[in-house]
Amino acid sequence: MIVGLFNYWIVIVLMMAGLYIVMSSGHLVKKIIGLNVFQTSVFIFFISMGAVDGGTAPILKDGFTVFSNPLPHVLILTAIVVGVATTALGLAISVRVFEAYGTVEEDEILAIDRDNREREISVSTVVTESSQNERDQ
Amino acid sequence: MTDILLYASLLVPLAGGLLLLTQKDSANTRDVISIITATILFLIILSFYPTVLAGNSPSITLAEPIQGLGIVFTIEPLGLLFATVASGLWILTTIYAIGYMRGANETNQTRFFLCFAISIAAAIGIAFAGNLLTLFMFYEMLTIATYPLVTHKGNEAARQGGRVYLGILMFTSIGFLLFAILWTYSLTGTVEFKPGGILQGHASPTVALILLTLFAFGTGKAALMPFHRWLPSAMVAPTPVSALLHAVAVVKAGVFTVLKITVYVFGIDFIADTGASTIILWVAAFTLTTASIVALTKDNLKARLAYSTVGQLSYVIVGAMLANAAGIIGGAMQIAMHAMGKITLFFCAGAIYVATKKTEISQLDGLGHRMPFTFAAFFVGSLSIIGLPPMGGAWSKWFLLIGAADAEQWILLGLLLLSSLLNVVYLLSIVGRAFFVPLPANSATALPAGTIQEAPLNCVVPLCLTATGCVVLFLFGDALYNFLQPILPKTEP
Amino acid sequence: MSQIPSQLVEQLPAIQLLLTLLAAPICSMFRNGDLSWRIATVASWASVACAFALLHQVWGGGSISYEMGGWPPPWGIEVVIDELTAIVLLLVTLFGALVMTALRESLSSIMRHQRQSLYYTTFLLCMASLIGITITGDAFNVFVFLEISSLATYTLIARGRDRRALTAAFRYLIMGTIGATFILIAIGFMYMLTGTLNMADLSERLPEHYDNKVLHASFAFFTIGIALKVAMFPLHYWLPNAYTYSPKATTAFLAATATKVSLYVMIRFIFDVYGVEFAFGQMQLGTLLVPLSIAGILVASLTAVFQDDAKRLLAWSSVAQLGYMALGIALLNANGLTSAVTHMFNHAMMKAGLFLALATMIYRTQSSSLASLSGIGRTMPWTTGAFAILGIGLIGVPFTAGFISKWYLVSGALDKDWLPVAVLLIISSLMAIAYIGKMLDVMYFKPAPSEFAEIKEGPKSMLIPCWIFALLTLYFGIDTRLTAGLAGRVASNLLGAS
Amino acid sequence: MLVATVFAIVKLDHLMTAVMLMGFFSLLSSCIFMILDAVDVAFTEAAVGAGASTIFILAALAIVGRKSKKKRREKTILPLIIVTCTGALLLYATLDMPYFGTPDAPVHTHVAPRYLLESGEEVGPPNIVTSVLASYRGYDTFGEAGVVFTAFIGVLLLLGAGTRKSGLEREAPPNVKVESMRQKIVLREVADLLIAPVLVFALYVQWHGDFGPGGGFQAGVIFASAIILYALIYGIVPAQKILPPRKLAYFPGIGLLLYALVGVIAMFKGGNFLAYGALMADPHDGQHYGILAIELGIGITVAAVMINIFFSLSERSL
Repeated sequence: MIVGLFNYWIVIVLMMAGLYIVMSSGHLVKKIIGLNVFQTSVFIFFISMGAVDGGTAPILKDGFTVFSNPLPHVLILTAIVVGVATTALGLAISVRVFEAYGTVEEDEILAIDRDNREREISVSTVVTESSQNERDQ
Repeated sequence: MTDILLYASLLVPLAGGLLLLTQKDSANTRDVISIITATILFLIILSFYPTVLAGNSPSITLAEPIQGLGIVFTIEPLGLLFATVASGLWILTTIYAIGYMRGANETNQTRFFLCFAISIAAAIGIAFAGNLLTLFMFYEMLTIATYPLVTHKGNEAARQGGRVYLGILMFTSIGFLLFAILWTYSLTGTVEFKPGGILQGHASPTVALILLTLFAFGTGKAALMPFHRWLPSAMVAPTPVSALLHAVAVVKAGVFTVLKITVYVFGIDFIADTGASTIILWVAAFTLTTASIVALTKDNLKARLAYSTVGQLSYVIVGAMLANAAGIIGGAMQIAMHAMGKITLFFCAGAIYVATKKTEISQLDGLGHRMPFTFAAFFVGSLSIIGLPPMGGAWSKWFLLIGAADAEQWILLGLLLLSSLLNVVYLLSIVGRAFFVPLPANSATALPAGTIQEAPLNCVVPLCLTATGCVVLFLFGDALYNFLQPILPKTEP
Repeated sequence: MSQIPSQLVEQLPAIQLLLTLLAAPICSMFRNGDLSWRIATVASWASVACAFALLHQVWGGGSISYEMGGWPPPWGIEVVIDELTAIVLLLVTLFGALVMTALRESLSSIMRHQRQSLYYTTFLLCMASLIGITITGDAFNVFVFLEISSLATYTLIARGRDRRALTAAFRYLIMGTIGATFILIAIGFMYMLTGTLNMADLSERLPEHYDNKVLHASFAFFTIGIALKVAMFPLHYWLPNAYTYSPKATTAFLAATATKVSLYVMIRFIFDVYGVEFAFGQMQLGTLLVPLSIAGILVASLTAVFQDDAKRLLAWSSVAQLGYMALGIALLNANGLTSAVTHMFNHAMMKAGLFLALATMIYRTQSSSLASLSGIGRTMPWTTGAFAILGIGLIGVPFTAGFISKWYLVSGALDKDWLPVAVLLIISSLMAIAYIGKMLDVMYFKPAPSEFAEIKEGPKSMLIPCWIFALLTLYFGIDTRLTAGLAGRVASNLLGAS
Repeated sequence: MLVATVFAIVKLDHLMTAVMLMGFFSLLSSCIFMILDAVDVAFTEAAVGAGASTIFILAALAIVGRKSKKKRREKTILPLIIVTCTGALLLYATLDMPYFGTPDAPVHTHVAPRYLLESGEEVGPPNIVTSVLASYRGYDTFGEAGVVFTAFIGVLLLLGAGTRKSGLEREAPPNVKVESMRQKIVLREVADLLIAPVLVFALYVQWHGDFGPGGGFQAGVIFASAIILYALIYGIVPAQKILPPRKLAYFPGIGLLLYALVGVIAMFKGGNFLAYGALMADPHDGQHYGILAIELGIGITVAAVMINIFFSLSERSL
């Protein structure tokens, strides 16, 4: 049993470590790193599922009859690309966050927002067009 | 033919209302349209009488928003009576309102008449509703359509009044009425109005007690204490609106709903057997006594009339809760009689306001000579409300007393009599002031004695007509009794 | 129907998706925002027509299956359309198209032309992916399209004017990705047990594994993952900020479609893949869902009452309304499910309308705080009129669509003899009166702030969609064959399948 | 080893190293994929996970700074609880899992056999992964191209490569990374040597996907990494001169359209969407050319998207 499931257990440890980074880290980029680790571990899990003892890569060639399962491979190919797409977008957003706030630490951002809200209430000014709009012009 | 007319009865006021919108800029055309629409509607309603007198109750289904539950309209005597009252008084109110609104230079008159028309449509919908769902839908429509009317003046007071108005009516209707309807639905699988009721055999006495209580309180428009607050708050509205609220549509819709639920959902036998009505009966009795006492303390004329309405409505509820033939007949009659009487009183109050800008009772001293027609009508209306012959109100009070006696509710009988006595005091004292206390000497507007300074003709004529109506209803009391007989289970084989 | 080549009819499911998905890259290539907008609008309305055609085909029962790539399932990917799918499709396309129509005016003030065309592209991609999620019959394919829609949504939100939009988007991105990965794990577990990804095939093969721990874990992961996406209480954390800061009319689209489609996925998986018996019998989903959804309804409604920003208020109301739908599912009887599906449609319609009307107001006032909206009933009577009708619908007043769904929901609770639940629902309706009433009160009765005293009525291209939403709300309050009628059939199908 | 790497990431506050370790982690996992016979996946993971992702994150870090603050205490407890619960749930699940590598697990007995046994006949390419990817589950792959495209539009909308005039016209201000690399002659020489073969290799991977591991995604990423390498060493401005972002922005759309077009043509020819068999008289040829065409579409999309995203991110740091 230990041998049979060992692979999965390792994957679980990896997954959880990734998830932990996402949740505990205050740094937005580090969160993304965590997300990456988390997803990659899930990929390993999928691929483990498709492996067959004594199998070979699923490329048809004379002399091979036992192949590992190609379907998980396909799924994971897709998932990897999805992952990198998410990473890219997440980074883009964090870059914008940095430009808007001057920091990418979650608690600092929250503090800035809180300050702003208090100021807003006291002055009750109408929100002006944000910096983004100016950038666009 | 009846089907088409039935549709027409709902569509005419709506179409009239829309037509009004197109005539925004020409006040005269607009007002003529209002009157014509009202008259057509009244004629349509009248045309149903032969059918209903012949014992038929035509029914149509408009749509089926919930599976197995349609928007159904059925004409039966009780509803027809209510519809007649609402549509008949609409004509008079319209005429009166035109005079009043112009006299008082109100703004947004088109919106006013539009909402008025929608309210009437909703009232007709309530009157002809064939099941609880339909009734509830039009009930809410009425609430919402009257809201802009209540807040018509748009100032802070109007807003406050409107908030209370909408708050209480919505709270009770969604909180209690809808809940009760749904409960009924899940108990019986239907919400149709059936002679003899639908709950028989589906609900234990306790459940019936709770349900009836929910229904009665849920009908916030019936103004049972403690949910009567909206009625005095809504007094901020122009007088024609008060007339609409108190006589034509809103409160009448409320008590009508209670009456209809009692008769067609519970069935009076069922109520009598289970004693489900006990709580509400006493709440109503309490309301009618307390309201009369409160009315006494009010100096503002409209506020006094408002509390009077609260009290008078409870007569209807008492009638319904007595759950015997005389009680139901009395309650139903009270709807018509009170409508006629109260509308007279409100027309008078409005006329006084338009002519002299006076709103407090203590300012009315001696005005009786200056506005003889108005105060004569006020006197007639008061008598009718009190229930003295030869006014229509006498009949309903009479039947209610018989009902109470039949049910052997002697305390109740006493309360009813006591309340009538209070009515005498708080209504006739106004007339007394107007006629017998001389005009205050320091009055700035003092005119030579004997000068007549009435409100515009548009205002005076309707109130004279309704006053006459009070008398006429007395003469037709018997006919009304016969007309209402079919709703009672006893005549059903 | 017979004039149309039968081939075209057969290809409808693919066309449905391609219309919007292909319009997206085309749009991205134009730097002229107006031109892109025209293309996008045409594509989305064509998509509506397509959705209607599909609805027509499956009306009254029956389903269409379309094999992508010509490979039969479970080897290839299958697209399945039945009545539930069709109604969700209609929801996405119709409301999407309406918002799209209004979008140009809404954006013109805040974005340059070229940016606009990219924005339309994102919008189209979002719409296309939601369509993709809806029609697919393959579990993994759901994940792929879910990701497209998520990425598009993050982008849409991040483009908000306020910089807090960025943090809202980022938070949503993290939560959303975790949710999606959880779903992926769940799908992986299912695949592990059965060796298939096709939903129909899965539902046949899963019952024999009902006692398998892998399936239990799969179900748990799926539930958490999808609950994140649906923003089901208490995993709704991302929603209020995301809705509040996303730009203008976009909120209308997101509120109408994104969470609804996730909810649809939830219904599909719970009823059609895992099976009712497993989900509710063995996994006791009901005992979890009922208290949570009720708590969600009450807490969110209460929070909404105390908001002083109109957008945020409506966002919290969305959380509450999602609770209604979840409760409808958890009731697990015909009335409850009917209510869930009906409310899915009705709420999408009403909330989209409300947000759109609000966007029209913000178009003039530049702020969504209640203070700056005061007195707007006089300066923008038409917009506020539509807003009022939709708001009344949200409360659940008769003659509006909201009433219908609420009626079914309370009936469903009473059918189960859950009297306290029914009472709580009624109480939450009263809260709805409170928060909608609060807004209408401000809009109609507070004096307008001096700087907005002279603002004009909103532009027609925004006003007309608003009124279409309002009139539809009234229409579906009376004629409910399309909503509740169909939902009733769907409900009995779903329950019958167990 | 994987585990050690991950824990290092958890502990590390210095982000630069964390990123490097993440790249290392990806590389390690791609080795594992290799061991598990998933060559295509290994290839992609190496290119995407270890390559593209890492570079993106580095580029972003160049903007936002490299230090992560010390975490506060209360933030660690809740995540730990959640993580433990999730982990426990997963462990619980593993108890009933088929053992690793068992050939008779349901995974291997239900759907997969048809791919293994008949794809050679039905679709053609010896690489079964390609057959499944491009044909059986071509619709998924289409969606995947959509994901990439969406990310591209998103990044473009948020950061806007080439929409700022500065990108081309402004003199590059001193940037530590770029500057230092430009001066390192060895690096430069190596890079010069590398770029051309990498480009060629990308093309090879693109066309060879039918037979060996590879295909559009991998080729696209590799192609992109060659350009990115160039940009890293010579600076972004010269790179953008070669590939103006304004023009480049068209390519993702073109790639996606190409993919869809293949599907649509199939529809006109009477097949279903993406049914390549219908493209030509002989279904075999149809499959063959169909797959080639869509792989090309993917390649174009992926390459253009990756380059664009990199430009967008690094442009911001200028």
